[in-house]
Amino acid sequence: MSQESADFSASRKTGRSRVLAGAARGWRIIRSNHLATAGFLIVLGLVFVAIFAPFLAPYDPSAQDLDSTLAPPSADHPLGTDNTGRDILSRIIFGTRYALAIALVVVTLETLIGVSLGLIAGYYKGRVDETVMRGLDVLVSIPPLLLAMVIVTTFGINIWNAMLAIGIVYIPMMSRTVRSSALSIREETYVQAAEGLGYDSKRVMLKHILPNAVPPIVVLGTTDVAYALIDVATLSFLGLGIQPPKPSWGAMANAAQEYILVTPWPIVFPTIAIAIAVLGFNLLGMGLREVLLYGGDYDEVVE
Amino acid sequence: TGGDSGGSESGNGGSGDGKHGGSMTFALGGSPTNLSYWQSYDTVTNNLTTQIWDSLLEYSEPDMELQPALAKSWEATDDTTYVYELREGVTFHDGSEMTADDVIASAKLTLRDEAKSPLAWMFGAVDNFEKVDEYTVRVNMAEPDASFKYVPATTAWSVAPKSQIDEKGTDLAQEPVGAGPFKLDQWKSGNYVRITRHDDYWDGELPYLDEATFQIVPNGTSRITGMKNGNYGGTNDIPIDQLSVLDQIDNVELHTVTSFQTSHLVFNCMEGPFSNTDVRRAASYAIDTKAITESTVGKYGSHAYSMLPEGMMGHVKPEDLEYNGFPYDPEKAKSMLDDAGFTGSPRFETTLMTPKDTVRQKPAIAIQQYLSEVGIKVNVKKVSQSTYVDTIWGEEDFSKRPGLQMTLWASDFPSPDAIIRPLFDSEQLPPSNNWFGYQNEKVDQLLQQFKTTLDTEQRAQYAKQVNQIVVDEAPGVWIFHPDTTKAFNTKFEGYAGQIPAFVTYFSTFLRDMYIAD
Amino acid sequence: MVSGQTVGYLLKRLGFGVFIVWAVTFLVFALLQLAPGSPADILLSGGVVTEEMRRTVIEQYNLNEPWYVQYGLWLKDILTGDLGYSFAQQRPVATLIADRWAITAQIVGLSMVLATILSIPTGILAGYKHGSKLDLVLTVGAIVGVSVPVFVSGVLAILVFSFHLNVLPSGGAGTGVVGRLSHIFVPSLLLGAMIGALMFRMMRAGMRDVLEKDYMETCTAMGLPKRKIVIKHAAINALAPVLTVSGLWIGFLIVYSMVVEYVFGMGGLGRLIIHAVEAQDAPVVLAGTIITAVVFVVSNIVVDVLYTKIDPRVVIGGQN
Amino acid sequence: MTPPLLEVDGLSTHFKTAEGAVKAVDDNSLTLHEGEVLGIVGESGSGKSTLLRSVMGLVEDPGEIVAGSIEYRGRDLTTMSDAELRELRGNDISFIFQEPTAHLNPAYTVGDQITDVLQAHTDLDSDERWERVYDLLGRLGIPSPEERAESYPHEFSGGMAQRVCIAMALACEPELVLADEPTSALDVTIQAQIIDLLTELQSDLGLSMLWVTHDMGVVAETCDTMGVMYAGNIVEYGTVESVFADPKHPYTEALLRTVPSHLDTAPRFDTIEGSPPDLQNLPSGCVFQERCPDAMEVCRNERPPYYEVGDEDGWVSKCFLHEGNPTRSASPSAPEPSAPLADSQTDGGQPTDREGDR
Amino acid sequence: MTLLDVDGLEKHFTVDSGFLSGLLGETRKLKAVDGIDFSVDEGEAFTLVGESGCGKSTAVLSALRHQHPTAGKVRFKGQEIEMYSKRELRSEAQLIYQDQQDTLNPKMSVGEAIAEAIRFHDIVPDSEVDARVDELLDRVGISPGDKYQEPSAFSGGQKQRIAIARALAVEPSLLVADEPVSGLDVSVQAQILNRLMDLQEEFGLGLIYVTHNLGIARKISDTIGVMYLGRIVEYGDVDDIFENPQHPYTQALLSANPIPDPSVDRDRMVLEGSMPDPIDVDETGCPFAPRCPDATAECETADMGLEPFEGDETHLVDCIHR
Ligand SMILES: Nc1ncnc2c1ncn2[C@@H]1O[C@H](COP(=O)(O)OP(=O)(O)OP(=O)(O)O)[C@@H](O)[C@H]1O
Ligand SMILES: Nc1ncnc2c1ncn2[C@@H]1O[C@H](COP(=O)(O)OP(=O)(O)OP(=O)(O)O)[C@@H](O)[C@H]1O
Ligand SMILES: [Mg+2]
Ligand SMILES: [Mg+2]
Repeated sequence: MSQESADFSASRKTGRSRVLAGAARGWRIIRSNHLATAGFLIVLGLVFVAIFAPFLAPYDPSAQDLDSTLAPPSADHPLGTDNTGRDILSRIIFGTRYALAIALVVVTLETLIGVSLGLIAGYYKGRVDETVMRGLDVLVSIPPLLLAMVIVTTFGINIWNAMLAIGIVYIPMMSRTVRSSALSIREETYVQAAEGLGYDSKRVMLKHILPNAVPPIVVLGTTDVAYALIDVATLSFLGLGIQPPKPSWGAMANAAQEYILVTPWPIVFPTIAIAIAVLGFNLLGMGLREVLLYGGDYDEVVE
Repeated sequence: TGGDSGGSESGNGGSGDGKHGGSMTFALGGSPTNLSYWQSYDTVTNNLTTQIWDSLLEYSEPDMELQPALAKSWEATDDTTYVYELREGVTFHDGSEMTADDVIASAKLTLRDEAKSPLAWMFGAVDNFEKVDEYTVRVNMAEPDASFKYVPATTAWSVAPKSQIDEKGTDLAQEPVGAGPFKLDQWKSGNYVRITRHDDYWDGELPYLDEATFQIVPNGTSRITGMKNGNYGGTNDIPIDQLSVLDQIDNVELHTVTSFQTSHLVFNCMEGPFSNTDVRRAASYAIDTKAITESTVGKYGSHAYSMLPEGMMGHVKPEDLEYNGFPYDPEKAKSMLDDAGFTGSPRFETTLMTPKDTVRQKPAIAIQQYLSEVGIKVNVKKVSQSTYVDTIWGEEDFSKRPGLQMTLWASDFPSPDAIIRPLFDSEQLPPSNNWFGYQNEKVDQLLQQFKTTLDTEQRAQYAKQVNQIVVDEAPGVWIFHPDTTKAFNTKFEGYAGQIPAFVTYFSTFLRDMYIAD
Repeated sequence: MVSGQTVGYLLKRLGFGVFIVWAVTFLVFALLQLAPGSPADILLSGGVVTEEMRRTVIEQYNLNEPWYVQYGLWLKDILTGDLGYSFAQQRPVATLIADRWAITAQIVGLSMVLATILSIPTGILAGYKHGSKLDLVLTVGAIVGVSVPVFVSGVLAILVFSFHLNVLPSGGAGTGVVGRLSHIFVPSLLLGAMIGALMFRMMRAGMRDVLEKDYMETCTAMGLPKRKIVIKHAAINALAPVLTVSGLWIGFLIVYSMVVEYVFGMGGLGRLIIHAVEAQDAPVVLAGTIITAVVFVVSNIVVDVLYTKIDPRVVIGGQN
Repeated sequence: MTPPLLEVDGLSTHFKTAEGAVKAVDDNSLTLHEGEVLGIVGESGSGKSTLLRSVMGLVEDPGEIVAGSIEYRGRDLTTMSDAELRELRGNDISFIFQEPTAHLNPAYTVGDQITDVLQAHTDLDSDERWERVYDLLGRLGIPSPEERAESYPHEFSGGMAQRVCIAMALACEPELVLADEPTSALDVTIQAQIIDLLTELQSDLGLSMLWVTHDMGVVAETCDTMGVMYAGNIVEYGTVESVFADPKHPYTEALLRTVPSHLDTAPRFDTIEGSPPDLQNLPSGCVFQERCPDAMEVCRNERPPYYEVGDEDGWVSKCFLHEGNPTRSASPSAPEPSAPLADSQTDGGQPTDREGDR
Repeated sequence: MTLLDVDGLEKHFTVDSGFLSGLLGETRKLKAVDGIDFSVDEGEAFTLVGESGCGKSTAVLSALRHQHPTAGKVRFKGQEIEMYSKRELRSEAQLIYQDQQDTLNPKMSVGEAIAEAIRFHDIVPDSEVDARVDELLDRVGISPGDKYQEPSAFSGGQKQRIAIARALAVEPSLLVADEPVSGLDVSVQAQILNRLMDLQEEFGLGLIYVTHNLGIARKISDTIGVMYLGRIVEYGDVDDIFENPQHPYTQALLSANPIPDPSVDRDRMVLEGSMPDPIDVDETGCPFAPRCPDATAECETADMGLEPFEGDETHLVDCIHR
């Protein structure tokens, strides 16, 4: 018993130090590329804003002031107000939360489902691979946004369905990437060696293939978040995504196009926010691609 | 065509009075689904269909009097009989001449099942149509219906040649053949509909324009931009927030007029907290409808005290009412809610369903805010038009309906018939239009009298009484009557101004328009 | 090269393409069946509905059958060339599509052309000179390019170029060659820039990979002129990965052209599909997805065939 | 004696990395006469390819020639412009690479690729170019050259692809051929074919060759002179016969011992203990000192110069064991810049200050 | 005692040859291994030599059930190999691969890699694993202190030694080394091969060594099989075969091998062409006949098979002219 618990704490400690080492390594990777650093700082900024939104926002994002609607930027409302007099800055600040929620959902779905499917297909090859890939081919043959639109209308237009739909449509790309990595990694000698040691397939997949397929996953995951942000915004813009009065950027832009000729600010600022967030993830993804896929020890190239 | 400006003077004018000739590009806010008269029931389609189809009667502008069109005279011989004398020598687009058979066949087409006409109900009280002679049609009613007199002026009873009806049936919706001032030339669905002058129009001089193109431009900003740049000769359905922009453009004249539409909040009067009249009244006090009106429609609409706008019989003012039309008073609202036993925090939670357009959505969001200030938590549920339609008409179980819904109701006639009768009669619960679930025997009784009485003075009395009772019992919160708007390039003249609009009737505005020198 | 093997391969691809298209329709059909609201009510929306009317409609559209029977019937119609009848628009789907496909095809085509013109030369340049200032400028430009959603750039373009400057048509698709071009040029440019940014990134990455290849060294060692090395030997090989995904982009372009059509108010397929999705107008949505799937499948086959021209190692039907 | 065709003097090529410079080639000199085959042997990573690439100007970022000169017929290649180099490459000097298939562009037929070279360097018109291609391929033993010229690289086996590469290299009748392990990727039976082919062509055309390999057997069978490379340094240089018969550098000696031969019946493998030094942190003295059985104190501190060894002209060894023998001409960047060139040549001894060390 | 006995092993790959021919049922067979026999005794070293693509790797991989053979019997320690579970078999017979660069998972420290193998096969109690890892590393000449490093920190030779340590960690009775040193420098090769020979002797392992390097084959093996196109064409005692090769292919192979001695002047026997693709091989006759300098008309139709050379049961040749 004591032996066990000692082991446990030891492994926990190494676990933590490994996390720290991993973080340090991650930071080193990011630091080594300007694009990645810029992107990472933007993303970090978004996280900060999202967490501290209530403290940063000068107003309640849904508080309306029907006396000062469509106000231009001023000292009171640094980014102006919308057509019900809500403070645009505050709404943009709270909108960060939606952007990050989208990022989270997409990443979660991609990794949980996309990576597993890709890993299984790439590992087992043959018929399993065929089946999984043909299934994904079907999904891929419907353009992502269209599929998302159908899913959303089917299950109801709301924020969760919009995010889930976008998450789902990004799964095939991730699976394909992971699969092609897995296919090549499984032919690597070290995987052959692991098989040669008699290891079971779960161990081989999780301990020997997956860790080596991480770089393309990270890169693709990051850039996919960027595209997902655009897609959700577009969906919202078409009125099929996140719905007003939720302060999501796309929904704000959607609402604002109705009075863009009166004042352009309510559409300009949220879209700048979208562009910055997308830019952040894109830069991070591109930077990581440079380091993880071209630089250092990695010479695999995935697009 | 289209080209740089919304119109061009092509000069092959008819009678040399300088008014004839030229064309107009009209920017339409949405795609017409079809060009039938029997299904024309929306603000997009009717703009177009009224150019192609003519009805027996029409309204004079702007005083809303019924006046002859395809019928040269009409008469209510008794409570249940209407006789229409048809104009002779009216030529359809296919060259045939109009007779009583055509007129009867046209009404019957609206009544066919496969026509799926949303207007069929207008003939609800009709027993039969009778051909008296080639140019006389008699309508025999099963029961008196005071509002029937308006029906021949609506698109429910536009006239098509019987031969076409027999041959094509509802396919006429795709290839309309009417007696209107313009006939269909080309229809590129989703893009444009082009109509050309009907040379044998019954009113010899008219129409002036040779051709008009209805360009489908769903984006309001683009429509305004096109107006500014002179790409379009006219447009409608301007987003409320941007009306002021259009108003300020030099070469554009904006026509606005109070409409017979009412934006209102519907309480679920049968289930949940709002089945309590006091809670409804409290909520009515909690909402500053004047502020919402101001911020939503501004000067392009008017504040509503009831479903009936000023100028319509039965209209009420605060001073006519027990509760003075619920002026904004959140404190009073709170104490009333306390009294009703809703004291928690939040006091209760409910759902507000709304479609997506600004006119309904913006008030919905404001209402959410106002109600939260008195402790009622409102979840705004924005739904697609189809879900909306599904719920408001389809859901008959009130316990499954949302507590609140935003609705914009428009009258089909310049009388309260198409408002108070369908909305507040306890017989009219969903799938009909009483989505309030409002039931009041006194009201039912008054409505019956209102329907069957033909005397206008009397009817006005009944209408006002109903309205007073209803408003005080607050089955809904009445917010505003939005104006309807049309804008034209200043070089087009002859637009007679608009009468307060209701859905089934838009004048064939193009008929009288011409290009100024 | 056009051997029995090639024909066989094409048959196989086509067979698989048919399967894909079928599966797509099945999936979409199933999804639409799951959607709330019965098609009958959607059909009848907007007025007072009698039970009798409801029944008529239900019978007319076989709505009382179980969904798989409906699907079967629908499939049968499709196979006989009947795309069905639009619930919401009350017109045959085929007519709707016939009226609109050209605009979408033109936007997609023009944006593909513009994207290619914008991205391939710059991608070659940036990849060849990677790490240089020029590369950085182009790369950052491309990232910014993909970071601005096309609906935003569209709306802003209308605001600035149409409303304030009056140099652009404000909406509609225009008629005649010149009119059409003047209407679709800017929308296609925006769309093309977005796709072009993606293509640029791939082209650049492709160039970088190719430049690392051993045969590039052969070119230098044999003293070939620089232009020949870059264009003949490097760019062609770098184009291969771009080409493989260009099939994907066609689908991407079709949907994003929806957004563009929506913003610029053009009545193409895209807007038709968006409205149909909103209205749950199943026949139109299905037809729309079939079209995109068919275009997708066909363009991917074309891409595969083209690919063998670039990379002769890939023999059609061969084991590689 | 004819003036040398290629004269490399004090060549150093380093790769700049974050952790410091990788001294892949460090102060090497060699001379190649017309019609001669010079073999460079050495283990993996010893800098053979880098040396060869430096001659051709193919060293790429982060690599850089940091010192020395490479004279081809008296013209210094290191200072030539790109355009001038392009004239020479493929025309006067050609290259044959180790992996033939990877060095052919998969997108074009081999004929196309060979005509590209001809187009770049000759005035032949298209027909003449193709004639020449058929002729070349035929001479290199490729059956039905007209057909094979239309084939793509992947349709060739390794041996055949290498013939194509050789054809490309010889297309413009170069004087000097640089061959970087042209047979190492091939099977023994194929390797034998290619070796025979190259040897034959070399003597037929009077080619001069710089032949890099790690296979002592190949050197023994093909080359006239040889250089033995270790950790960026050519540690011994001389005629093949002499070096094999009596290696003068401990590394050469050890290397010859360790090469397993199928004729060798000893039960165990001979080894050199230890491993080659890290090119980023070369020891201060002799690069082989850590593994050298004869290492002396001086080896730890000083980089040895080339000592002339044996009776033969030009046989040199970078080893202090031959201290006292005359040193060979040092290059401008030789380890002892202070030592005057004339000095070391005339008095033949090691520089004086080293003596003081002892 | 015989450790591994391979009898009539065949491994054919089916090559996809396009859709139409697939429809017509025309699948093409690639005979990577076409009926070979060999056996390895405890403590014996057996080498397979031959050119690239002749089927060496496939032969050992399918013998040990890393791939499924098409036909043939394999007995391990006297028992049908099918009787062993995957785990049992893998702990009895271990493979060392050619590519030292990639033989270890780059994301796992080398100590962990070895420990994983020990734990998975339950070689020692968990508490002794660490000590065992250290011991093994020490045996192959790697400092146990380096066990926390990831593989990238080691040179090729070191990685190959670590791979050997890991293979030995499961205490196998048979070691299969598939060109384990071909990418390494000669001096490093020699170090590893010496160590391998020592360990083999010490543990009394059976060793199957796969190489195309005749020099290594000569030293490391007791018996040797020369493969050509999926068949063993000559089989026997290593010295016997090297000094007295009988099959023309063996002779050519030995002759093609360059001799690091410029003073040896010899007439090389250079074969024409290259080994054909195993897909295109004729069903009958001697597969080497098209390249064979001694080929006669008979060779194209003869029944082939390993026969004792001049009655010597330890030297088998597959050539009708011997
Ligand atoms: N781009 C580079 N960056 C850093 N170091 C390099 C680079 N290219 C080569 N090197 C280093 O230079 C040294 C010499 O490499 P080179 O390829 O010349 O060796 P070689 O003798 O040809 O070896 P091999 O027999 O393996 O071909 C090696 O240690 C190598 O790691
Ligand atoms: N999985 C496979 N599918 C199809 N063919 C295969 C497969 N594995 C091997 N082959 C073919 O079988 C033949 C023998 O291959 P094998 O790898 O056994 O040769 P080898 O003698 O080990 O060669 P090398 O020395 O290059 O390792 C080759 O022609 C190869 O192409
Ligand atoms: Mg090399
Ligand atoms: Mg092998």
